Amino acid sequence: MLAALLVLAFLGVWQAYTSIGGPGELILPSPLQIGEALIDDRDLLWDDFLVTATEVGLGVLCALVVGFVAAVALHRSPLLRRATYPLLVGSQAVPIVVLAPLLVFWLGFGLGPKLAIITIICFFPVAVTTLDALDRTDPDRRKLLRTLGASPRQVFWWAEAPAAAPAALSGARIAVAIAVIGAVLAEDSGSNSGLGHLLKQSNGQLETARAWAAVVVLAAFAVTLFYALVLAERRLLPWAARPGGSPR
Amino acid sequence: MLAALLVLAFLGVWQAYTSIGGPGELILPSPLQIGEALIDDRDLLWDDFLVTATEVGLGVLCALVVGFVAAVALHRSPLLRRATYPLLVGSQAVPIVVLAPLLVFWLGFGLGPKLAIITIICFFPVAVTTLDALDRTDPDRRKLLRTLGASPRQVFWWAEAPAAAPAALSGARIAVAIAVIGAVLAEDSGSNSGLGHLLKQSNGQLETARAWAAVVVLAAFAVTLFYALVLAERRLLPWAARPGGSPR
Amino acid sequence: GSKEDDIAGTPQTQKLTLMLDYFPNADHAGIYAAQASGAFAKVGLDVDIQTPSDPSAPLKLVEAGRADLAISYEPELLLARDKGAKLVAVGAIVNKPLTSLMALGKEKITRVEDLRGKTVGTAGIPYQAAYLKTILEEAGVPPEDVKTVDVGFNLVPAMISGKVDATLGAFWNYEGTQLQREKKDPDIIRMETVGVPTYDELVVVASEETTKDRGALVRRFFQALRQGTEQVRADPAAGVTPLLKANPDLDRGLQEAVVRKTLPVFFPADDEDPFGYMDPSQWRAYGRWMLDRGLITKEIDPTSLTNEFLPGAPIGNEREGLD
Amino acid sequence: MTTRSDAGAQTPTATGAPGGPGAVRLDGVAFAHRPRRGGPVPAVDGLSLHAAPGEVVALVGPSGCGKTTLLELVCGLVAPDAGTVAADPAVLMPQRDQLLPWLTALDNAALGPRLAGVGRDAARTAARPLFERFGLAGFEQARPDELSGGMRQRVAFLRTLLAGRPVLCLDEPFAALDALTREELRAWLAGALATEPRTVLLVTHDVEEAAVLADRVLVLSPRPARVIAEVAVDAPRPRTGTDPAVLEVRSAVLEALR
Amino acid sequence: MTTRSDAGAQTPTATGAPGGPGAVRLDGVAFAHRPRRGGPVPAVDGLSLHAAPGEVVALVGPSGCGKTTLLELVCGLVAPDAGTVAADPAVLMPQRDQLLPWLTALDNAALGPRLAGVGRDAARTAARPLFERFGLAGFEQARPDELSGGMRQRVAFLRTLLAGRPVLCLDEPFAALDALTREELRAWLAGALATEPRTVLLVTHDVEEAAVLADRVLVLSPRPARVIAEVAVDAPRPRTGTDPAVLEVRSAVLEALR
Ligand SMILES: Nc1ncnc2c1ncn2[C@@H]1O[C@H](COP(=O)(O)OP(=O)(O)OP(=O)(O)O)[C@@H](O)[C@H]1O
Ligand SMILES: Nc1ncnc2c1ncn2[C@@H]1O[C@H](COP(=O)(O)OP(=O)(O)OP(=O)(O)O)[C@@H](O)[C@H]1O
Ligand SMILES: [Mg+2]
Ligand SMILES: [Mg+2]
Repeated sequence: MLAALLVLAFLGVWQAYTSIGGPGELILPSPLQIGEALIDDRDLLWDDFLVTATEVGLGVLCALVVGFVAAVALHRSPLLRRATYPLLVGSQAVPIVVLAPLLVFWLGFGLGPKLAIITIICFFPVAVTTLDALDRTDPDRRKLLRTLGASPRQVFWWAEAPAAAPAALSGARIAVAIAVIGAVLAEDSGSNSGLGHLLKQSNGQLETARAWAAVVVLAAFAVTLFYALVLAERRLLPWAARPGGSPR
Repeated sequence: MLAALLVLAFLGVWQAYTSIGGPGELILPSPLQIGEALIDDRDLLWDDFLVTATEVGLGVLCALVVGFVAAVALHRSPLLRRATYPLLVGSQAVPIVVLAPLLVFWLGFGLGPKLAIITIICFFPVAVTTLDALDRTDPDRRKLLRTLGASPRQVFWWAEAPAAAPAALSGARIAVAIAVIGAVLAEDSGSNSGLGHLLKQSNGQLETARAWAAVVVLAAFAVTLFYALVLAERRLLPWAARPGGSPR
Repeated sequence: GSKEDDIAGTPQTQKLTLMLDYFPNADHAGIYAAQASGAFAKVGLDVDIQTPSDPSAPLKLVEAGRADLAISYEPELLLARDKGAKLVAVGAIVNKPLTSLMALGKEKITRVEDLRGKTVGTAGIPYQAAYLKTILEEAGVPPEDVKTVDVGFNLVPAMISGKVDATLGAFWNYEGTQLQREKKDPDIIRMETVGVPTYDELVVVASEETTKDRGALVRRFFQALRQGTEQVRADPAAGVTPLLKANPDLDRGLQEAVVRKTLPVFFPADDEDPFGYMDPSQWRAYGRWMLDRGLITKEIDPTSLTNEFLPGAPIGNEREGLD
Repeated sequence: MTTRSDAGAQTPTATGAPGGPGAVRLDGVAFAHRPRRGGPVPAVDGLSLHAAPGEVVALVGPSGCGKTTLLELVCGLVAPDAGTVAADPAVLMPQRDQLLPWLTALDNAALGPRLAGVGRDAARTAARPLFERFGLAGFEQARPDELSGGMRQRVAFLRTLLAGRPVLCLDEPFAALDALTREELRAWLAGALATEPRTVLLVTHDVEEAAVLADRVLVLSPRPARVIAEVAVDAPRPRTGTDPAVLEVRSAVLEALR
Repeated sequence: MTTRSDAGAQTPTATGAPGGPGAVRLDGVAFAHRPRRGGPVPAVDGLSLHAAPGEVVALVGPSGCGKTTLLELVCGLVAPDAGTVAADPAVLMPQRDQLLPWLTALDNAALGPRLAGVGRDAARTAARPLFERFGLAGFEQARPDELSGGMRQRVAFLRTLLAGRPVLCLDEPFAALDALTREELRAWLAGALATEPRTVLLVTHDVEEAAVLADRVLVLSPRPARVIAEVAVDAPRPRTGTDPAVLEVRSAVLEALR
């Protein structure tokens, strides 16, 4: 309740700021103008949302798989870690502008390069948090499982993976939140639809209210994905849930 | 040693790929061409690097502070969490294109908007990992400290903060790795120097090898920052270091 | 170029990937009109229109063979050729510079001289920085009297927020129309009027290989594109409809206004010239300017452009070569 | 003395008890754990316990009967579902030592003074002699995971003593120690309490230990815990396990437990 | 039987001992911990220990002398710096229970069979009767942090028994249990070993417990651990704490410890 009031207050201040000066609606529309755009352009937003949602959904899946697999591989093999971890870190410094033509060359103009871009952007938080958590596994726990007859694979599944799961899910939540912006960047090239495309077109046409409406949809989508993972965590890792049960 | 060989093999494959076909040097130069550009343009790269390094350094500092403070605040106040956490998540979905004009309006063309962009991009992993780790503090530890007479603030500094520190540093390492690309995005507007600016210019002039040389410098910088934090963690949190001591 | 094929005996449909220079907009109205009216299909082309990640990507992807044709800019093409790219301009779709110096009415910048002591926003493109220098020199304004700042693609917002007094890089047909519609009363100075040699802002680019082996493809493309562009000229309102249909996020009012304004430069100034005609002597002059400014390293090559695939153009380049 | 009744907030305890610092008073207290699945688990029910300042009360009872829960109630870490809890500031020595992994053994022991505002060096100086007294010399700089089980327990014991609170809640303080070390620590504790009395609630499975150290031994029922017998130990101190009075108390308690 | 000598890899143990499954043989073993700061801490030095299959050997010694380290050597979790360790597959019951927080109490107990490839339901079915036998009925679905200290220890004990390995290394298995429960479990263990013999290395601080359960009691020196006395227990089973032979062993061991 109080939380809703705080959010309303935030919107109120914004509205007031735009009406008494502010940078003008071409740069920052008021919440009411954005709301209007949301309603007027709902068909357009919905169609583009479906496109972007598909990209994000598939991209996040790829990113999670790549992130987890990378973390496990680097955790298992110190050699691999020394050789490839710096490259993975470095991959985060490669801007889309130099990457995009290469991806188009390799993967064509379809969904391929978009998924690749989302994956490159999103796998990293998952890989880092998961790897760190795997490294932090209590060595005594590993020892215990070995005396109980566990193979290295079993040690992983019974002790290391569950212990690393909460941190991995922190990484996954970061990933889903930034996947949306990843899709926007990915739609820079080779797309004729999607919220990112809409956003840039609207921005280019000074339809700023519509651009912000697209931002609102994107943000709502990111928040939804984020909290969906919070809920999933409660179900998947009941033992890790805080007794207080306060939402993350 | 073996790791160095693996990296060399990677470069070798790349070199071979570019010489027997590949997408052409306008899209993907060979390692040798990039190396040449690194040497030929070293003065240019160095000057621009200094600019970008300043932005990244200050931006990362801001991001770390904002991320930690946000995590602590949301951890302390469930009300604040309900009201603002979704907004923080949503902030990750706001693309630079709509943000940049606003930041320029507020902060002009100087360092201000660049720090703001880097902060917005980088605070998030820090905030999420730190908040999650704070939430996961063992309640028994909290209880113990209270019976020892600790105030809530002392419980935080003596029990919660150290317990959350390793996860927070995971987040910080993600943050420094992506700060570099944040600077590149930030230099898209309102800058006349910096590696991002150089990269954009070189790319626009089809000086692809120089653009990739800038990418190499950026990546090396990201990797350096990342491993600097790994070393810092060993010093700051000796109790959290793995006995094996394998590099993270 | 190969001359064996002609359009009359239309063979089976061929796929053609066309990369735009930027997001779809009014400059591309003729392309979408050709697409929608079936002009491309009639010449046996199945055109796949793609947008690039940044304006340099189309040339790279044509060079790499991932796109058959790309829309680019004359200066960009000359830069690419200077870098050794085997690319050729095969026709213009806008025959004049669009890049302009622009300022909001309230800034009272109507002449280049008015820039003295002002801040100019640029898109961070080196040859446009050279434009600014050229026009300032031409007007006798010392370049150090003008502050420049690279605002990326935020030219219009930078003006609106009052952080720059003028910009160099916005298109008179697009941003100019936009600002007029927003009642910002822009003052626009076109480059070719203040000392920059004229050039073809938007050109269609193909690889040398394509011009050698698949000239018919290009020829058919231009034939259809002329039909599409003529439909737009005949009825601009109806002409932009296909563009809007394909890109529902575009605003009809704005795009139609832009198209009306751009119509004159969609066609060569001289009616004698075929659609898409590029004037080699103008190219030569512009190339020399680029060389003088240190933007390129050598005189441009006559094979940088060819008009041989244009509708109504004689086969071959003999009409008026560069030399 | 702070009073907490049902539905009271889980505030830390405060000082200032009538009748001297160290009084503990539980009246008709009930508490049930609420596990994540399944119904509530009543751990304490209708339990009353009064300890005068300076008194040593031993609590014995079957495993899982609610002893740890009882100490948490006394320390104000959980609020009772019914009844009232009034206790002076109490420090808990938990069953699992709960040493902080980021502090050295010495700093763990000196935690109480540090939290009370004593400077780092002063706190360490205060802890060091006891460290040696307890056979931990040479391990001041060791991290908790570099200590043996019994060493950890001794550090935790030290931390509890140094916290300087009027009430000590000791949850099996000597369970991980060998017979000799245990006896030594017991003797030390008895001596320390003689010179500087504190109220002690001692949970132990070692009935002999209870008889040697306590003024009174309370026998608790199986879950939920209630006091089912109270045995006073009327023997002069220092006592040993072979004193007749101690043996007598021992058999009385064992009898009550059965 | 797997042999590990100095600098040997820390491989898990393997089966196939000459002389029946369950033999343990340590000869002149030395091991020093290497803490993060400071020099090495010798925990075991020149220690030899032979246990025949089916034998129950109790280990007593002062806190911190190296008992836990010794069990880790036997289980192959650390490699000796010198000497040889040869032991059949041994399962460890650690001093701190190490229950897995993501498994229920029942699943923790049934972990050994699960790891050996037994299906979930079959493993649970195998564990359930013992669960009840050990007074844990009703807590099958509880998570470890919802159990009392003694309940956790019982679950860990159960997990160790169910692992089905020829050698059991028990590190203070009953330290957190009250006298009655402890006696019950002891009796149960003695009975179980009688019907199905296993080699047991029992670390305990309770000398009586050592005397009641073991065939032999080894007394270890203070750190670094060496065997300083060996007391054989020649009394028929079942024994109780008041058997004269047990009392005799008890005082002999206490004497050796002093
Ligand atoms: N956090 C919890 N959630 C749910 N149930 C709990 C929790 N803590 C304890 N219990 C239950 O409460 C009962 C009493 O636990 P408590 O720890 O007080 O026992 P105890 O007397 O200390 O036992 P022990 O001697 O074995 O340590 C037990 O049945 C236990 O399962
Ligand atoms: N991981 C470690 N790093 C460094 N030193 C250690 C480590 N583990 C144990 N030690 C040291 O080795 C010695 C023996 O430890 P160990 O745990 O084997 O003793 P213990 O006989 O089991 O004692 P207790 O009865 O108190 O459990 C101790 O002095 C301890 O400080
Ligand atoms: Mg307890
Ligand atoms: Mg031990």
